[in-house]
Amino acid sequence: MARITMREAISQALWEEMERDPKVFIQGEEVGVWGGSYAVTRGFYDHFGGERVRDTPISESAIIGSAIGAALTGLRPVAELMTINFAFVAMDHIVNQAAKLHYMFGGQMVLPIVIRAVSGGGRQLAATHSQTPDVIFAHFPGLKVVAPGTPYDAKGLLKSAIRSDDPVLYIEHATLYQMRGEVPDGEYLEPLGKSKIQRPGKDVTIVTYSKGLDLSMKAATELAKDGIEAEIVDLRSLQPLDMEPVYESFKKTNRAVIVEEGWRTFGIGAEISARIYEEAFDYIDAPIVRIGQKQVPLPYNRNLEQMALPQVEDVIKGVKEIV
Amino acid sequence: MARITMREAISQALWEEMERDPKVFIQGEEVGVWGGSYAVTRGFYDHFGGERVRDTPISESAIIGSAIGAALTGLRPVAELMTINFAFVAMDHIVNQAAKLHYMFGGQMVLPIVIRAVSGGGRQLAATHSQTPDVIFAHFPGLKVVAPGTPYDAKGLLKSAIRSDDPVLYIEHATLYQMRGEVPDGEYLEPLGKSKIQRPGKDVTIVTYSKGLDLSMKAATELAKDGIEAEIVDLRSLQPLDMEPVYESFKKTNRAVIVEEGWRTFGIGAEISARIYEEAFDYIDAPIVRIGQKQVPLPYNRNLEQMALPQVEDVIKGVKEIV
Amino acid sequence: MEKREHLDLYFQMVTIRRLEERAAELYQEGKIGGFLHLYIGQEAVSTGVISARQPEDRIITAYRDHGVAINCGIPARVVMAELMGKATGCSKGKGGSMHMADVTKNYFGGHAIVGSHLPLASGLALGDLYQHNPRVTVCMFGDGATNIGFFHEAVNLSKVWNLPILWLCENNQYGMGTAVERASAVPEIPQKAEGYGIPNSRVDGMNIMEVREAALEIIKKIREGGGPYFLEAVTYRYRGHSMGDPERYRKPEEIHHWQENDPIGIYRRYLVDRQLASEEELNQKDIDAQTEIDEAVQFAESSPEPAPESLYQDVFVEP
Amino acid sequence: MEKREHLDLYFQMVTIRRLEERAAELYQEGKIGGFLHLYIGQEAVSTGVISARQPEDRIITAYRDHGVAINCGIPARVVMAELMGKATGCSKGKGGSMHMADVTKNYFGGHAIVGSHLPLASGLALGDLYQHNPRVTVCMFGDGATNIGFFHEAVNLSKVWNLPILWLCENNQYGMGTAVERASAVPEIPQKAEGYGIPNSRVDGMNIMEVREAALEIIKKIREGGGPYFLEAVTYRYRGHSMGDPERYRKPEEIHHWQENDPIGIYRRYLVDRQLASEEELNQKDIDAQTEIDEAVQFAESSPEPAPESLYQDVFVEP
Ligand SMILES: Cc1ncc(C[n+]2csc(CCOP(=O)(O)OP(=O)(O)O)c2C)c(N)n1
Ligand SMILES: Cc1ncc(C[n+]2csc(CCOP(=O)(O)OP(=O)(O)O)c2C)c(N)n1
Ligand SMILES: [Mg+2]
Ligand SMILES: [Mg+2]
Repeated sequence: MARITMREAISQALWEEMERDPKVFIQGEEVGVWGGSYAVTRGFYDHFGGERVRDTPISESAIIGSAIGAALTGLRPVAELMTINFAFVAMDHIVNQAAKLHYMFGGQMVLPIVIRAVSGGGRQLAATHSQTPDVIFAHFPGLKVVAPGTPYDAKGLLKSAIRSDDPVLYIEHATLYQMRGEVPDGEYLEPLGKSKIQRPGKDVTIVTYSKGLDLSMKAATELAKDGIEAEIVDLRSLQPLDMEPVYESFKKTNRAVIVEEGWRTFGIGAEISARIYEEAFDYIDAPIVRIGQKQVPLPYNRNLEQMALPQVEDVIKGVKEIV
Repeated sequence: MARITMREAISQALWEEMERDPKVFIQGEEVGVWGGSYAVTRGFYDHFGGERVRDTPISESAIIGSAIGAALTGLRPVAELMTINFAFVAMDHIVNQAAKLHYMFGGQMVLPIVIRAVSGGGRQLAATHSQTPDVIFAHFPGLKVVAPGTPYDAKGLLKSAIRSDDPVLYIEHATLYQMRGEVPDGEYLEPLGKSKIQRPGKDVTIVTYSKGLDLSMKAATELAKDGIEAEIVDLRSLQPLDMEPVYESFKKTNRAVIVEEGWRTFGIGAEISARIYEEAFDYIDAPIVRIGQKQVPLPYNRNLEQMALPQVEDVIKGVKEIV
Repeated sequence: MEKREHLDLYFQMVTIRRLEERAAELYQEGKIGGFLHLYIGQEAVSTGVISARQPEDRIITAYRDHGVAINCGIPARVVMAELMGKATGCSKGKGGSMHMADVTKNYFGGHAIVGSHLPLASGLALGDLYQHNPRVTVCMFGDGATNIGFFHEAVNLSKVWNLPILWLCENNQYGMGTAVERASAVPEIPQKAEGYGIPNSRVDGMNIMEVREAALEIIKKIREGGGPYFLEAVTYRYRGHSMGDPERYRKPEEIHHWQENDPIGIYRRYLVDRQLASEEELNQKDIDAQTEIDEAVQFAESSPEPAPESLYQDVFVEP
Repeated sequence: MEKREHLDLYFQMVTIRRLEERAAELYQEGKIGGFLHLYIGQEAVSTGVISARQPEDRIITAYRDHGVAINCGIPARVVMAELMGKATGCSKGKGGSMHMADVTKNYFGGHAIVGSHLPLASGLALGDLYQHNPRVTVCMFGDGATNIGFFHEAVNLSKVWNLPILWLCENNQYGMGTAVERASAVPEIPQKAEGYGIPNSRVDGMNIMEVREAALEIIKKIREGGGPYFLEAVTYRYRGHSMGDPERYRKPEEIHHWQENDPIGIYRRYLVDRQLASEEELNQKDIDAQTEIDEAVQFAESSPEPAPESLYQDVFVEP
């Protein structure tokens, strides 16, 4: 086991899969010569060459669309969107093409593509460059949506995503790249569509994913000092959504707080909350708390931005409201 | 009062506003010579001329983007997306530009634009042309999202939308164009962001909007025969979302069914359900029921498509589960 | 070209025509739903171009796709079954008119979002380039589609990466009701290719032999590594854009004018004049085509509806 | 041109340079956050073009927008305040480096999604056409932006509707780390304009007088109803794409080569050689610019943070 960063974990997964399977290639803006605008593919261009690490024009629709086409010829493209904010520029190819071709053509088209995208706010990039709109992609059937919160999961899930025959949107959180965590030396895969208990507890269930996991783990450490043991369920995958571990935990704790970075309204938490009420109505001891972003476009100013984003303190407060 | 169709109501609203204010103009694909692909603007081109009823190339980003630009010069464009499915092609201009410019530039940019879009399935148009993805637009702060369910509201809300200084996405449901309803002869406006009780009742609260209202009204008529009086709250506007009438009704009925045409998962109903639990926890007598589309891309085959879409019977069944 | 081949191409064209005429009737009867975009008048384009491809070459087009399906070798009965939404259709009844495909025949659909398949086409060609397959991708699209951003990104990319792709613009004069010059900065579409430095030309899309000839030569060049090429086929659709087109944008005379140049008629005359086929032989093909379509309708009508459980199938490969 | 005007343009260029040098330092100190795209090296383009507009003409650009802000007449202190996210910034601290604007000065920003502002520009021009305002819109964008679909749709529309718009491509040789010819089908960007039948030309973007001259003539033609025009300004950015660019894509020599052609240096020589200004006068302008920036920093530093309640303001005009 080595303690590596999330960036390294993602980079390793890509590297190993490219070494393993010549059908895997990468394309996107600045993935090659530059080394990836978040340095994830540093060194790839020199090692794998420009055929397999393809710098593209600024043409998001063509990046995703051509990845789909290449997948239809039997390849396994990993297409990178520099940030998820640019997914809107390629929206049709993500939600109308990648998500639908397999079904719409009666199963004959197989699209093993991975779309990597960097999500998240907190870096003063202002409204158009700071979004965490993960939920809207999870709304469309046919697209798998994965968003890891630890280096371990980042690596194992990305490798599974690349090997999956389904289109996967793989969301990396910009402020987690430096996070460190244990990652085994050998090869391992984590299954897509499975939630995971990241911290056991008995007093309250925190349901979260991606950056929310980081906030929740920190909150849990603080809460433990006050004798409150939070159980943290990391969704890891938003589509398919694995709710069983959530219900199980909830039936034990009878209390839940849902933590996400994106806008609260019509966010991930809404679905989770509604489902818990639907499936575990008799176990509820307190209203479910949802924590998310304030309903404003993210401002540039640091203070305002931090006000808008959910904080560790918000999680602590949310838990204390109901425990 | 005249009984007119939804199509006529929308058409009247556009016509009256164009007569009233020379700053109002229409642009979109086939809005002019063709008369609108859903015949909403039939006769407009001859009456108002090609300067005010502008046929555009098939360039959705430019249709919305140039409407935004024109609005910044003081005009009030009504930009038509032939269907909301093509909104994905203009996604950036809707959620990143229209929704954000006012805030991001500190309030100095004012964008009085209306984006009209036809939503909804049920016409065998297959997966890419049958969506009801209304919820994803309501997720982005800065955009008003309006979706009327009656001719009366369609007219009054569209007129308000055109006069509003905020960007409004105005969603028309394709299968409601023929629906008839009473519309006053003179001018009237309906406020944006206000829910409305479309049917009073005492036994259960049905929360819905757009096509869901039609389903719910029909279901309520059937339910009444069994002595169940459903109160129907029509959201009309998804953003801003006016929940007060929902809570009020719920506090009376203690039961709720939420009906939408879009996919249930991460849909409108999730937020409504979560909010009712949050705000009226002590009034709950039964689990809240959510009714929506099955989690599949809509198929072409008529039977399969109807299986996937919510039906009047589903609403009846949903109500009976909890009453 | 051998006689057999000529007769086959002629048969394909007539089959498409009969199939679509019949489809229009079935639509009126409510047996076909959704949108139905007829290819009638344009048959020479697809038939000519696809006759010039090798079976391993890839074809992709827009929603006006029944003809292409026939040309790619999908049996008429399977096309008809898809139109009626039956389980025996090429997309198992889930795609309908706008979404015909058969990947085993290297036909990648049938796409309904205007221009969305152009980036996909770049990807098909990229896949072949990457794998060193000597294959060519033929991407068909309308004049109207050249105005959407997808067109630009896909065509630009094809040149930057020197992709083996034939961009085939079917200029049928209108995108829905909008005449080319009302929507496109340049009325001559090949000029757009100039902006990308892509070799280009124009061909009479009503004349199958001209289309075929041009395509043969171009596809050869592309296969040899020549990179993308832009071909405009000038053609015309006789019918409305789809069923229920008010057709306020054109006069009946204009249609009649083009009908005098009917692609099937032109080809027939060509074959007879050059004594490549006799009137009798061609008449027989007409009859065969009619029989083919009658049988196709029968097949489709008697085919089963998709099973209810199929609603949930094929959302994912690995659920 | 009068001396006063020359001195003013020179002053603008130096002000931009000093402002950005200072901004880079403040970024390192953590007083400016987010992305910071410096315009250093390109000052002649924006200064030249904007000097050729009438005050009622509209300007819109991408995220490399500080220079444009200065040229449009936003005081340096207000630009600096925005960079520091202060309430006194032109976007009240909500926009930051990439989102400078002042609509009262007909400067419509500062847009961070590559190419997204091109359709907006078409709309600005449409608004003027519709209202019969004899105004021209100048839309600035990079070489990289010419590869995105937005470019195509906006430019095509401008020709179809004959919009009063100057498309000004600032070709600084790279889009981030990607050299023009690695991303664009044609290395000479004006060729793209040919695809739309739009008149076009190229100008030395390091030479403010050339830029200005060209722009004066073009804007006049556009104002007279000539429709859209495409101008490429060939230029270079000395600094990284934004702060923290590893710059693996170019050699220092390349930068040095271009620096020998520095736009401020060129202009200075021009003014002195033609005796339009003396060295002393120019030195004084240098000092004035420095003072301006020092004061700007002071103003920005001492300006208040936005009030917490402003977080919720201006989401809607009518909440
Ligand atoms: C992105 C998008 N916008 C609009 C439409 C609606 N639409 C369908 S076909 C069509 C016209 C296309 O014209 P053209 O490309 O010339 O093809 P043709 O129909 O003439 O074969 C339009 C506007 C669509 N399907 N997709
Ligand atoms: C749609 C979109 N894709 C990618 C980016 C990331 N990005 C920001 S600037 C840039 C390069 C733009 O190059 P160019 O247009 O030449 O302008 P320059 O930076 O050289 O001034 C890229 C790729 C973005 N902001 N928007
Ligand atoms: Mg056409
Ligand atoms: Mg550049």
